[in-house]
Formats: sequence, C-alpha cells, structure tokens
Amino acid sequence: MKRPTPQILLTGVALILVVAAFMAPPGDGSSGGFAGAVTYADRHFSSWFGILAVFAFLLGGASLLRTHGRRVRERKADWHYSAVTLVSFLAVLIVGFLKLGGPPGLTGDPTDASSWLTTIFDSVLSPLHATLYSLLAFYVASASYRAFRARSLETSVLLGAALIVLLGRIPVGVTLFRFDSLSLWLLKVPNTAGQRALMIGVALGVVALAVRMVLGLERGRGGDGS
Amino acid sequence: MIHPLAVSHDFGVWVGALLTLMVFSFLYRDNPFYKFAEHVFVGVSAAYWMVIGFWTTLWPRVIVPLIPEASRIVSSDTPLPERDLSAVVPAVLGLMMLSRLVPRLSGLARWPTAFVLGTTAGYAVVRYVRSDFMHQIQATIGDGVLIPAAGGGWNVAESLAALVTLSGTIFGLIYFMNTRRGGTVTTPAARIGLLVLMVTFGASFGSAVMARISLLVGRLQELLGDWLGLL
Amino acid sequence: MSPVHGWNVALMTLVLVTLVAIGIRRARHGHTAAVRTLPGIATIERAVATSVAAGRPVFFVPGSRDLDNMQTVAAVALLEPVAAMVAERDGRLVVPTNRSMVMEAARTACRKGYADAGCADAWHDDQVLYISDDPLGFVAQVDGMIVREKPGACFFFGFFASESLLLAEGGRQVGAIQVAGTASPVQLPFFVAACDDTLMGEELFAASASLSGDAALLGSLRGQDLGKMVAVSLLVVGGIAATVATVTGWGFVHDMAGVLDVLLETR
Amino acid sequence: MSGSRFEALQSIDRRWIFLALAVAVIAALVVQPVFRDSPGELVVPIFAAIEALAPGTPVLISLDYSPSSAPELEPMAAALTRHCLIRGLPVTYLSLWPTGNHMAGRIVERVIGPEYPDAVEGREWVTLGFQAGGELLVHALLDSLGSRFAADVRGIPLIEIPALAQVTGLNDYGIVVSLSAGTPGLKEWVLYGGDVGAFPLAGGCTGVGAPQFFPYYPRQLLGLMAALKGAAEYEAALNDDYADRVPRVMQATRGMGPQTVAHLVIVAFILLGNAGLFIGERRKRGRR
Repeated sequence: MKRPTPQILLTGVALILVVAAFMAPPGDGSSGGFAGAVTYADRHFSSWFGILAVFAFLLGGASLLRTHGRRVRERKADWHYSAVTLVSFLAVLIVGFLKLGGPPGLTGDPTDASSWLTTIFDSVLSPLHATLYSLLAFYVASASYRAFRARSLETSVLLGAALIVLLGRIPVGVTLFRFDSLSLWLLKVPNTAGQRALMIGVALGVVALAVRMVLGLERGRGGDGS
Repeated sequence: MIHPLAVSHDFGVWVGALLTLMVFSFLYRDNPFYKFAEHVFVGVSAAYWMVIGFWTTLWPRVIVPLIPEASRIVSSDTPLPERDLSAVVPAVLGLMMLSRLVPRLSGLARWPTAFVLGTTAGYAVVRYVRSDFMHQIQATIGDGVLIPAAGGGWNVAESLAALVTLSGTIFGLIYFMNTRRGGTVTTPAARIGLLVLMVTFGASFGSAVMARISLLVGRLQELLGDWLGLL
Repeated sequence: MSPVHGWNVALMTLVLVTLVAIGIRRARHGHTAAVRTLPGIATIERAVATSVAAGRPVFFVPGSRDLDNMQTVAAVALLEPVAAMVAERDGRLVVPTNRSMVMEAARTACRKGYADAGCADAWHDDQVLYISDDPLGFVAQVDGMIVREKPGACFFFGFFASESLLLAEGGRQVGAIQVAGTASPVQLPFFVAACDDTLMGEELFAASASLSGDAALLGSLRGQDLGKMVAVSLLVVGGIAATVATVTGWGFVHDMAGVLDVLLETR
Repeated sequence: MSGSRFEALQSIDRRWIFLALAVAVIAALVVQPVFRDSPGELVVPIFAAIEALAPGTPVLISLDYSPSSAPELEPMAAALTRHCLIRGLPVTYLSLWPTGNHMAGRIVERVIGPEYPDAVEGREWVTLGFQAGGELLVHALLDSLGSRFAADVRGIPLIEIPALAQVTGLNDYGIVVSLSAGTPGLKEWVLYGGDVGAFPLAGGCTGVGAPQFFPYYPRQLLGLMAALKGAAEYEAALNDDYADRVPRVMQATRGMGPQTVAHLVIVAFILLGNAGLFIGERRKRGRR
C-alpha cells in the first residue's frame, strides 16, 4: 500500500468542506456519524486556520531573527539597519508579551489604552501606515501621467474614461464640462460590466485551480512537496 | 510663522512626525533616514502582530483550553476553565509547522501546508460559484434590457444602461476565452471586450484618485496641524 | 461556519467542476486544444531574459495575503515555472513574502523549479525572505530592496490591496520590466497603469497552466472556457427571456425567466 | 532640437510631479479655498429621506471604517449626525469594525460635544459600538439588537436607553446608513440587511470602493455618498437648508479645496504628456 501523503489530506479536507456547504447541520453538531463529522469540520476548520496562522507568526519571527541576526554577525552591508530591526522587534516583543504599562500584571488587555503597546501603535505604527498610504497620492499622479497616453485605441479609451471621471469628481469639472453625470454613468454602467466579466471569470479560474489542486495536478506547489 | 507654543509638546506626536518625514524623503530618493524608518517599521510591525496573535488567539484558544492551569498566570482569582481537547489537532499541526526550524524534521511541515491548501480550496469553490458566478449572472440579467418607465412607455436611459451592462459583460467574457487559434485578440468581439475592460480600469482609477488624495490631505493636516500647530 | 447553500448552488458547482474535469480528461487522451498565449506570459519570459542578461536580479512578490487566499495559491503555483526560467539562465531570484506560510510554500515551489531546470544546487532557501506580516511594513521594505538591488524584472502576482501601486511604482523607479497579475478588480487599474503587462482576473489562475505547458493543466483551461460558455449562454438566454417577458407577458417566456431566476437565486 | 523638447514632455522626472502635487496640496491647505458643491443625484435621496422622517424616529449609522480611511468617511458621519440632531432623530452608532468604538468617540468629541452641547448620550444618541461577525451580525440584528448587544458602550442595558425605546430590530429604524471602507461593510449591509429587511438602506464609501457600489443604486441602495465629494454634497445640502444651524464651511467642503487643486495638477500632467506625444508624432510625420 502507498504511504499516505499530504496530498490525501489536501483532497480530503477540500472535499469535506464542499460537501459541508450543502448539508444542513444536524442540530447541535455534536451528533456522531458522517453528518456530525462534516458539520464539525465546517465549523472548525477555518478557526484552525486562524490558530495555524499564529504558529506561522512564530515561524516568521524566528526567520526574521535569523536573517537579520546573521547580517549583524557577519557585518554584511547595511548591518546597522538590521540591528535597528532586531532591537525594535525584540523591544516590542518584550513590551507586548509582558503587557508592560497596562493594568497590573498580565491581567489586562494587551491593547488597553494605557499599555505601552498601544502607545507604540499610536506613535509608530499608525503614522507609518498613514504615511505609506499617503505616498499613494504621489504615485497615482506619476502613474497616470505615464500610463494615460493616447497611443492606441485601447489606451485612448483608458485615458478618456480616466479624464472624465477625474474631472467629474471636482466642482470645477462639473461647472465647466458637466462631466458629473457622464462620469457617474461610466462608473455605473460600463464599469459594472467590466467588473462582472472579471468576477465571473475569476470564479471559473478558482474552480479550475481548486480542481487541479484536489486532483494533485499542481504537484510540488501543493502539499505533496518533493 | 511657526509659533513655538503651537508646536506639539507630545513626544508621541514628534516620533510620528519624524517617521513621516523620513518616509516622505523616499519620494526624492533612497537615503539613510528612509532606511532607518523602514527597518523600524519591519521590526515593530512583525513583533506587534505576533504579540496580538499570541494574546488574542494562541492564548485563549489553544494554551488555556489545553492547559487550564496556565490561566493562573494571567489572573489568580477566576475559577479554572474546563479542559477542552478540541484544540489538540490545530496545536499539533501548528507544532508540525514549527518543525521547519529543525532541519531533520522539516518534512513534517508539509502536512499543515496541505491542510491549509485543502481548506482554502474547499471553502473557495462554493463561495466563488455562488457569489461571483451565479449572483453576478443573475444581477446582470436583471429584468432584461427593456425597462418600463413609471408613467407607461419605456425608460430609455435605464434600458440603455441595462443593454450596455449585459452586452459589455458578455464581450468581456469573450475576451477571456483561452482556447482560440492565433494571437491574443483576434475576434472583434474580444476586442470590444478589451475596450470595456479599459473603460472599467480608467474609470476606477479616476475614482480612486480622490481617495488617495484624501489620505495625503489627512496626513498633511496632522503634520501641519497637530505637530506644527499651523492650521 | 458557512451558511448552507441551496440545491441550485450545488448543481452549478457540480456542472462547473465537471466541465473542468472533462477538459482535463480529454487533454489526457490527446485532445489538446490551441490555447492562446496570454499577453503577460510572453512578457514574463522576455523580462527574465533581459534582466539576467543585464546581470540584475528578478523579484517575485506572491501577493500580500496568506495561503488561505486562492490568489496566493495561484501565485505560488506560478512561481515554480518562473523559478525554473530564472534557474535555466543562471539568474538570481528574490522572493520577499509577508506570511511565513507563504514563505514555506514559495521555498518548496522554487526548490522544485530549480530542480526542474537541473540546477537544484544553485538554490538557497534564503532567496525567499519573510519580512513582516504587516502588508505596509512589508511593502516599505520591498520598495527599499528594489531601489537598492535594482532588479531588471519585477513580478507581482496574487492578492494585493493598496500595496499594488506602492510596489509597481517602486519597480518603475529602477526601470524594471514589470508584469503583475491579480484577481482583485479594485487593484487591477493600478497595475494596468504602472506595469508593462498585467494578468487580469482569471488569467492569474490560468498562467501557471499556460506557462507549464502540461497537457492536463492546459485541459483545465479548456474546461474553464466551457464554463464561460455556460455563463454567456445563461446571460443571452436570460437576457432575452427577461426582456420578452416584460414586453409581451407571454406565459411560457415568463416561466422560463422564472426558472432561470430560481436557478440562479443565491440569497 | 525642438522635437526633443516635446519628447521631454513625455518623460518628465516623476519627482517634479511629486513636487508640484505637494506644493499644490499644501498651498490649498494653508489658503483654504472653498469650492461649493451642490447635492448630486445619489446624495439628494439620502438627505430627503432623513428630512422626511418624523421627529423621534431612530436612525442607525454603522461606522465601518478605521482611522486610515476616516479622512473620507468621517465627514459623512459628522454631516449625518448634524442632520439627525437638528431634526430630533435619535442616532445609534454601531460598527462592524473593531476600530468603530474609537470612530464613534471621535464624532462625539469633535461634532456633538462642541456643536450640540445640550445633546445627551442615551437620549439624542447612543453608541452600541463594535461587535464581531460581519454579515452574521447584520443578519442577527435584523430581528433583534438585543441578540448581540446586551448594553451600550457605557454598559447601560438597552432597555434603559431612551434613544432605543422604539427599537427592537433593524426594521424599526427610519433609515440605516453604513459608512464603509471595505469588508465587512456596505456590501454586507446590502446583502444581509437591506435586501432582506424592510428598512431603507443608504451608504457611504471611499473613492476606491465606489465603483463596486454604484450598481446597487437605486434598487438596493436609497442613495450613496461616494468619497469626499459625496460628503461635501451632503454638507452642501445642509448648508442650503440649515445655514444658521451648521458651520459655514464643514470638513468635507474644506477638504474639496486640496482635492480640486490636486486633481487639476494630475490632469495637467496627463495633458502635458499627451501634448508631447501628439506634437512629437506630428513632427515625425511632417519630417517624413
């Protein structure tokens, strides 16, 4: 007999979940038998993923320590910056695991308003997030300058739609060109058609990929490995 | 113009403002300040989400159910919860994932990966068929392409919209046909489909610009207002 | 817990899955169909060749979400043939990831790709890096890496949120040839604007099959097309039936439109 | 020689674009030009619906966003809040996002506190706050708020809150508005709330999310405030009808100044690039 491989687990789990999507849960879900097992799987597998994702955090943290630790040890180019990453990583880890600053001991919520972790979020992470987002304002400007050129019929259409909507969103464009209703129409009608064609196609792509995974055709990329 | 008293005295505001300027400097070119902010960002964010994941998921859903005594570490006056072994399977899968860290055992990690891929595929199929395939087709068909007006006759604008939506969706789908002879866009129908997609992208892009500028304005308001007290 | 779906969802799932299975089966029996070259695929090959010839690394970013997203799975599947392509030309591949599960899957895919190209020894796991689970922290570092290592080719495949344009403009800055692919309609416009070529929507899922040239995988694309024909037929028939029903009120057309409505009802 | 100058128009260093944009936006922030908008086709129905409610009819606002999307959505929450308080409609705030409590707090602190000092929490407004569950939460609230919320954020049981005296489930609200920055948000409110329930549903969304929601109007959504412009239009409607009871220039209207300038800068650069392309091609053809 062939040794069970991870592929069997992949296939089994996927099939159970597909079946579960169409089966009425037998009351409390605690009953035994096939129906009970399927319902149990449906109810718990996604939360198990959540748990695995946390183990993955640990794996990621270990990987980060290794990568940057080695750069510092071997004095590679820019090792000072790796040291910055290591120090900030470890500092936040200590603050967070020991719940420093919040309610006494380990009782409190780590995101309590008075905890140091929250202070770090508010004064370091939150502004960094907001700033990265605001870089996008500059990038939409440079990308649209470069991309929206009437080189061919396709790019002319792209350019035209973008200009109409850009001008239709500001009072000046509305007063000068009455672009507001045209831009609304573009967003409501052809845009909807394009979105729907994309979504329907994606659904089919997902089905095909899932079938290939379940049949083990995506070897090596899936569970089967080497 | 900058009044010394209006400038923020809050240490956190200063840290945030300096990091913001460091990131903005990247728009000119890469430089040591950006590198510093980038490496702080990586270290702090990786640790932050790890800590949150530990306290909100691993602790209450794995450690405490399996080892109720552990809850004493956090709080000594609450009664011990009942032991609940349903977390054993994910815990074992999680430990198998961590086995990557030990080269000799690393083959075990293929099992949790297979489990995750199986759940991903299993949940996705039905969800996509339902909401991205069936629901979208039904919505596109709607009430057909001739919409009656309230006071009798036909509502021309609505009918035109319905017709464009329906035919645009069909042409778009034809553009995506894979099995066809020759190059990329051969039939006129596929070409029309591509044009529909181009309108979609152009219009969405134009609409998104406002959102992006809003974020920049928000950031600058905090910088000029909260930090420098200018606004 | 997912809500329980109706019989019609089951029927449609069954039909679509069967069509894909038929496509695969026919391909295995030698019925291969001509599959169009996705515009993006040719660009991938050109980008890798140009980049390696210039002595510059190739960057591959498999999205900014975890392995529970089908787009991430598709991206990792696409990584394998791309890795083989880079290995054959003796280039350097860099794969930054922001989830360690994706890092593991990506390492497996690359190892396989390098082995397929006969250069298993040239692969080092360190070429796949974990950066941070935070998508924006991840992007901040990847943009920095791109500016410093000056890749000649950048590939962004999988699910992206606002990261799309932050990454694509980063690569644009150093003049890399860029190909992106995502199924998220909101982010596609940014990739279309900032990249040389873009795999749109379902093309992301078809790309790995198309690039691998494997008969069975190509067969699944044929199955996907059959699904599209189902969609187009439903739209045409449904559209006509609904229109005729409003205009005429003929009983049997009304019934037909009603049947289609019941068939597609998902609420 | 002049040909190369036109070609240069096609490859302006992106840092000039960045600089132009930054200067324009900062200048607009400092000078604060006001561009008045008028209520558009999608915003008028929301304003009219709230205008038509009898005083005392409860209104639900779902704050489904976080600080990073607040620049676009908070002005909508503020404008709706002003309208409801002026008309004597008790407001319930809840949220599908964990950041919702904080967002509700900001509205209270920045709008209700300073502008309506007589308004009392529990009577003029109540914050139920965040509950997890997304679409399942919406589904559950349809029949009964009490099934998922035992008390408001202050810990006061629902039955003791005057603002909720008339409310059992979502159908008891005169209107529900979801201000949504992503998932879960307006889409969940439409599919699991508005489509199933018997209450009018309206929405607000970011500019990025807007294309996704336009198709829901007018059948599944009473109206839609899209991006900052949507908020500015609502403010314009308030300015028209209640000029003496609201600030003259509100948040979104002020924000439209930098927006307008920034849009114009972007359009200008797009046109420059195309002019370079167009003239360059013409010269090439002329030479041939």
